[in-house]
Amino acid sequence: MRPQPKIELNDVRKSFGDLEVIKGVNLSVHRGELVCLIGSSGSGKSTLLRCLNLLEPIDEGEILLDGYDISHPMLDPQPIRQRIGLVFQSFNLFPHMNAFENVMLAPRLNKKISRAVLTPKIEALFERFELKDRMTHYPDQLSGGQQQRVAIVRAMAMEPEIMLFDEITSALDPELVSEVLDVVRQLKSEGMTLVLATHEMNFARDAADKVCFLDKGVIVEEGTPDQIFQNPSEPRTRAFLRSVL
Amino acid sequence: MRPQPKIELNDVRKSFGDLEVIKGVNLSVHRGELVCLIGSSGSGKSTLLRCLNLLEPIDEGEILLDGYDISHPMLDPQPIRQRIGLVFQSFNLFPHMNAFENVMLAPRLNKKISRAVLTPKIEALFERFELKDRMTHYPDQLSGGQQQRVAIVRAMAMEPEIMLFDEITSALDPELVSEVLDVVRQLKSEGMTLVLATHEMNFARDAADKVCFLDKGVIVEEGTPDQIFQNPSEPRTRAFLRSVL
Amino acid sequence: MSRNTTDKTGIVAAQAALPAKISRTAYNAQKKRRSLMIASASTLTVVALIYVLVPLAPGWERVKNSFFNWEVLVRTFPKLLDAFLIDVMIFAWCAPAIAIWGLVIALCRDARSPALFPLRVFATVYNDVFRGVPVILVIYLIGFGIPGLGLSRTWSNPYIWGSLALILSYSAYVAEVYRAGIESIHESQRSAAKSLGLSHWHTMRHVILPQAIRRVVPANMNNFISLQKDVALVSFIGPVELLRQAGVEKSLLANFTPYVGAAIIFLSVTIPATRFADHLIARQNRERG
Amino acid sequence: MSRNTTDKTGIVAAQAALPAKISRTAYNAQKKRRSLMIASASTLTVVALIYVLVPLAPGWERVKNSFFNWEVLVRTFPKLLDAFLIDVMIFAWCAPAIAIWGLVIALCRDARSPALFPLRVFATVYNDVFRGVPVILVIYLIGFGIPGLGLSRTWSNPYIWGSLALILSYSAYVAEVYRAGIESIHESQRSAAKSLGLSHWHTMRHVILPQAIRRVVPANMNNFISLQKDVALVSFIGPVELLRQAGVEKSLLANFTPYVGAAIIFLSVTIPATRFADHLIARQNRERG
Amino acid sequence: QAAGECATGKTLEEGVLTIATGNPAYFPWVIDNEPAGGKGFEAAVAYAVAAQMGFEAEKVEWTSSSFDQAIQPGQKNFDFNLQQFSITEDREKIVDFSIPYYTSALAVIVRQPTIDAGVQPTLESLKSLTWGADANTTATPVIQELIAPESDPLLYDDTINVIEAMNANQIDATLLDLPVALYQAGAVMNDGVVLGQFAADESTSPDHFGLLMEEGNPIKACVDAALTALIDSGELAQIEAQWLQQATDVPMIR
Ligand SMILES: Nc1ncnc2c1ncn2[C@@H]1O[C@H](COP(=O)(O)OP(=O)(O)OP(=O)(O)O)[C@@H](O)[C@H]1O
Ligand SMILES: Nc1ncnc2c1ncn2[C@@H]1O[C@H](COP(=O)(O)OP(=O)(O)OP(=O)(O)O)[C@@H](O)[C@H]1O
Ligand SMILES: [Mg+2]
Ligand SMILES: [Mg+2]
Repeated sequence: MRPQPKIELNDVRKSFGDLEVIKGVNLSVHRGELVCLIGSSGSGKSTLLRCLNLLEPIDEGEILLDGYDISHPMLDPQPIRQRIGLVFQSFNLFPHMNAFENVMLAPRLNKKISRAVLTPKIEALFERFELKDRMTHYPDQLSGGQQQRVAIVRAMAMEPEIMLFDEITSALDPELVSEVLDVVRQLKSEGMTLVLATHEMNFARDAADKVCFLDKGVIVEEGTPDQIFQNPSEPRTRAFLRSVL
Repeated sequence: MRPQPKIELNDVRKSFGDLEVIKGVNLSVHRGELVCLIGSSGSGKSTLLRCLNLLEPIDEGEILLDGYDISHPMLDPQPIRQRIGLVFQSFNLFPHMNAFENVMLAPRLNKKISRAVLTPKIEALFERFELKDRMTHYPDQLSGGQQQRVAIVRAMAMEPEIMLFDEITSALDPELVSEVLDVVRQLKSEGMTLVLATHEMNFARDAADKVCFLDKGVIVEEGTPDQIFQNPSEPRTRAFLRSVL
Repeated sequence: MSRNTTDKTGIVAAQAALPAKISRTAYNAQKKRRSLMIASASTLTVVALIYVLVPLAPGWERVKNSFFNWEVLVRTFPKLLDAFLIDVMIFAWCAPAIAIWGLVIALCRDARSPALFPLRVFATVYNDVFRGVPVILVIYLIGFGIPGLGLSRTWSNPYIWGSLALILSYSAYVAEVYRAGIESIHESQRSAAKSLGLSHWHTMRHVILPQAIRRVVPANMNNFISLQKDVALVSFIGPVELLRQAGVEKSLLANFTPYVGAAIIFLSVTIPATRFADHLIARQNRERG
Repeated sequence: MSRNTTDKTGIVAAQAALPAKISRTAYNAQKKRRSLMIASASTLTVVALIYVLVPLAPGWERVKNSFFNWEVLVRTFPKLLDAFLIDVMIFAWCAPAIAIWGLVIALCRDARSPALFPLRVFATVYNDVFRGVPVILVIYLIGFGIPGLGLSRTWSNPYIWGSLALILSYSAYVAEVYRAGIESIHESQRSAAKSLGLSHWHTMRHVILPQAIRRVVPANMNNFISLQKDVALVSFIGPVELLRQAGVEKSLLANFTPYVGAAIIFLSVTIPATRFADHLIARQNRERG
Repeated sequence: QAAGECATGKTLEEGVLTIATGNPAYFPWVIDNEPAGGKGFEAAVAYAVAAQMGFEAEKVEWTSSSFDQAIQPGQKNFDFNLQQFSITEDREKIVDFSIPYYTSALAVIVRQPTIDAGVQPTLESLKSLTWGADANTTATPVIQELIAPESDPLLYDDTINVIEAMNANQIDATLLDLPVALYQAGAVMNDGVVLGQFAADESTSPDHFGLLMEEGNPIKACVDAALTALIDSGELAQIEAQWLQQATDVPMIR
């Protein structure tokens, strides 16, 4: 028997008004795994990640974290979100705070840890991701790649058990993409559990443990990168891969 | 002796404040020729075209149209602009008018021709560029490619002797680019004199009579597409071509 | 399935306290019902408290008699409504005049030819002065000052000069709104029009203004709602409109209820208008955002 | 070089009439000089015309005596300035109160929990009422109504209730401005804060408000400039501030010059303030555009 | 003094009589906007009433109040208020008035050009004029009911604005208390003329001035007693003769 999955989705459904966007998704992610969600625009990748982060309440099914249902509507989502980091395509840094304050905000408010205790920890984080010299810069003084890395550091500072990344490289100029993907590789090597929605097929092929192809709100096919990219069994997967590769 | 150039630039210079953007450009374009301006972002392509259209007064040098200096500061630029069409990267259609009204506006106001006389002419133009069924659509009801074609028709409706195109395909999704470039080919085949600033190297190679490589406000090299793309003599041209091809 | 023992965020504890598996749809419906009940209950409580507590104030009887006197309201309301017609009339001719004159001022401020420089100076000074002085002062100064220059009876009519004062004041505000609208039209629209050989005036008339005016409709709505209220200030130089009529009744009856009546009449016009303007602004923001 | 014979746009004709090759720099300098001259000349002409023509009106002497009486101005100006201190004072304590109370109302309108529904209703009704009634009516009703509830003399001070009326009225406008600011902050900022596990209030306090308030500074400046002018309305319930002092002097001297004096004082404050607000708005537009 | 005892415990401040008048207070009711000087009809009446009630001049405090402040509900900041308040039935419901201390004739002011245009001191001739009045006075209903002009009257905040409107040729005529009319026509306007007066007792709503007090103020009895004593002793008539110009040559309007 495999160990219990870190995260498990059972028949999750989500509609916006009359539009059903997630139509019964089953997915399990194990500790330390890197799972890539691929699929065309509008297939529901972002929505799925937002559901995982409890930003959107799901309509049916359940989401288990370490075996406990975190999607129960009567649970307070706030402490659970602190265990699951989410990084957005558009970074969404707070523009009125510098990089350091952006990172410090959540731990300071949520865990009520004093600045003095936090400062060395956060400085270490910046150091680890080679951003030490950018700590006092404001978002608009940073390049896109640096902003995205600060956004990742910000999510890391809450010491989450899982990180969700939503197309974190699509708003970047091509030459900046690799510096962000390197950070993802580094996180994986440190044992973090990771779920990525991505258009970077090469990265998915190289680094993922599992690739899921999403189409119209359904996981059509999942498997190792080799299975998906070399031998897709579904015609829809094949059509998609042909158009993007 | 070659015939007189349709347009001739002699040592044209243009500064914005302290920043000299065009630093002495000489260029001649003959009747029926298609000249492509290539060069990296910020090299001054747009500015040069705006100067040709008299949207920006030049600081030094002269611009000859059929041998007459149209850049004389005491000339009224308005009638001259009517002889030189300019189409922009971002189309700049008038959003409060439908396609037909967009096209009709300038001839109606400038030439004081009645609607009744204009209508069949303009309808013929729409027909020619396969836009007949879009005449009553508003810009936001048209795809990017259609908008750009309407913008070209709008410039054509003034019956200009030369058309200037400023990266008319860069705001378009890849699948729409070709439909606009086809229109350019069609214009050339009809004998129009054309100057294009473009990033579409393949198009420049296939269709241009002359290619000018602009760098930091200077025409570094000009020649036939074969000369420029196969045998660039300047190191700067070579470096540029390597980065974009 | 092996159960994990970490419970950092207290999910185990929390879930133990929760009812077993419930239908999400049922839960949401129930939650909505509960919210509605809480909301109604708390609203009612607050209203009830006000209703019970305020009359306990020692002077309430007197205040009620002075401000919320039903008999006085009934007696004066028809006269107030009559007087409100004057406001409506003044508004009806001022509003279009302001719309036009404001546009003229805005165009003057935008004049680019050097020969028209005095127009620009004029428009700038105009806006500074009329936005800077309280409307009521403008009404006094123009309403009594200009007729004093020795005009015939027909022409010294306070309706004319009061309206003129309003028009002059409000045009300054409206002109600024138009100007903001004109400036908000992207330079590329001007470029496009110029490159087609259109003249400055044709560009303005056919390309810039139609877009600019449409864009500032909501902002202008707010100006005109303010105007609707400030029409009342014309009463200071004579015309017996709503506010003045309320004042007269107040004097005669030594009772402030007519002012409450006036407030009711104003609200019945301005609330729907403000709502409509807010709605327009919200729609515009949605469209842009 | 062969010369082309077409001359559709009359370039040949036009060029024949032009001076031969001229230096562009020299021409531009000359053109600038000429514009400046035309501008100055035409401005002067207009001013001169006004200066000459207006005094020809039959009533000019009387109007000048009544409205632009130097002697009266000199005599009353110090008293007016003194009275203006009252305006400044009232403004000084109303402005922060409005800023705070307006924010509270804005937050109430934004309350999302169903238990807070009454707060939302309250804030909505509040804004409708206080934006709908002319400020002067609010001042009358509150300034005369509340003290009547049986307060002691210290507490029935018109400064208190006049200021309260201003605060209540203006908070409604300021609240709407804040709300627009809050709504203008992109939803993704809320998402980001929520995804970090911040509570609703922390998100508001640390993420949304700091950005929203900064963004609406210029719009609020305009509100506060209006407030500066409307402080004068408090005079209707007693306080002898600038407008009332001007009215008293007017009555005593039977001369309207004090109103002109008041206008001058207002302008000397509002023009720089408006200019500054305009500057802020322009800068903000540039940064966004 | 008996009257002094009458007011004991009934004034705002023990031993002091607080009297309110307008700011500004106009000639000839108060001279130089300085009621404490005791000059002017109302200032003199105030001090006479105070003396009658047993308050020495230095025990009289002056305060200012507008018409609106005078009628607002709640605590007043004066014991009584005098600024030509006309006693009316409706006002009596909200505040208390003393017995009248003066009954004014109402007079019509016009400018010379109106006279030149041929207006006569007859009701008939007045109907065609454009009227203006102070909105806070009872002149408004008198104009509407007694004269019933062809066009609605224009109303203003105070007498000065009415006069200015007349100067600006916006109105032809206004109705003022006779003493005010004489002063305005004589001293303020360039070409003002008192066209005529309505006899005090003839007008349908005679303009009786009363001292205004808070509703139910116990001091009313003392004030009334003091005024009665002043009337009986002829002192009030004396004050009137001293401060109010007697207009012998103003024709009656019929
Ligand atoms: N808040 C919302 N309200 C209504 N519809 C929504 C909302 N969010 C997403 N949708 C719709 O849900 C569908 C899935 O959107 P989603 O953003 O999850 O796709 P995606 O796979 O992330 O696409 P992309 O690659 O473009 O980011 C789309 O049709 C989208 O329009
Ligand atoms: N109105 C202006 N004011 C100041 N600087 C300007 C202005 N317009 C252009 N520039 C500057 O002139 C230089 C040339 O700009 P231009 O737009 O002509 O380049 P380009 O070759 O068209 O570039 P791209 O390929 O990005 O369109 C740039 O450095 C630009 O910043
Ligand atoms: Mg997405
Ligand atoms: Mg360009």
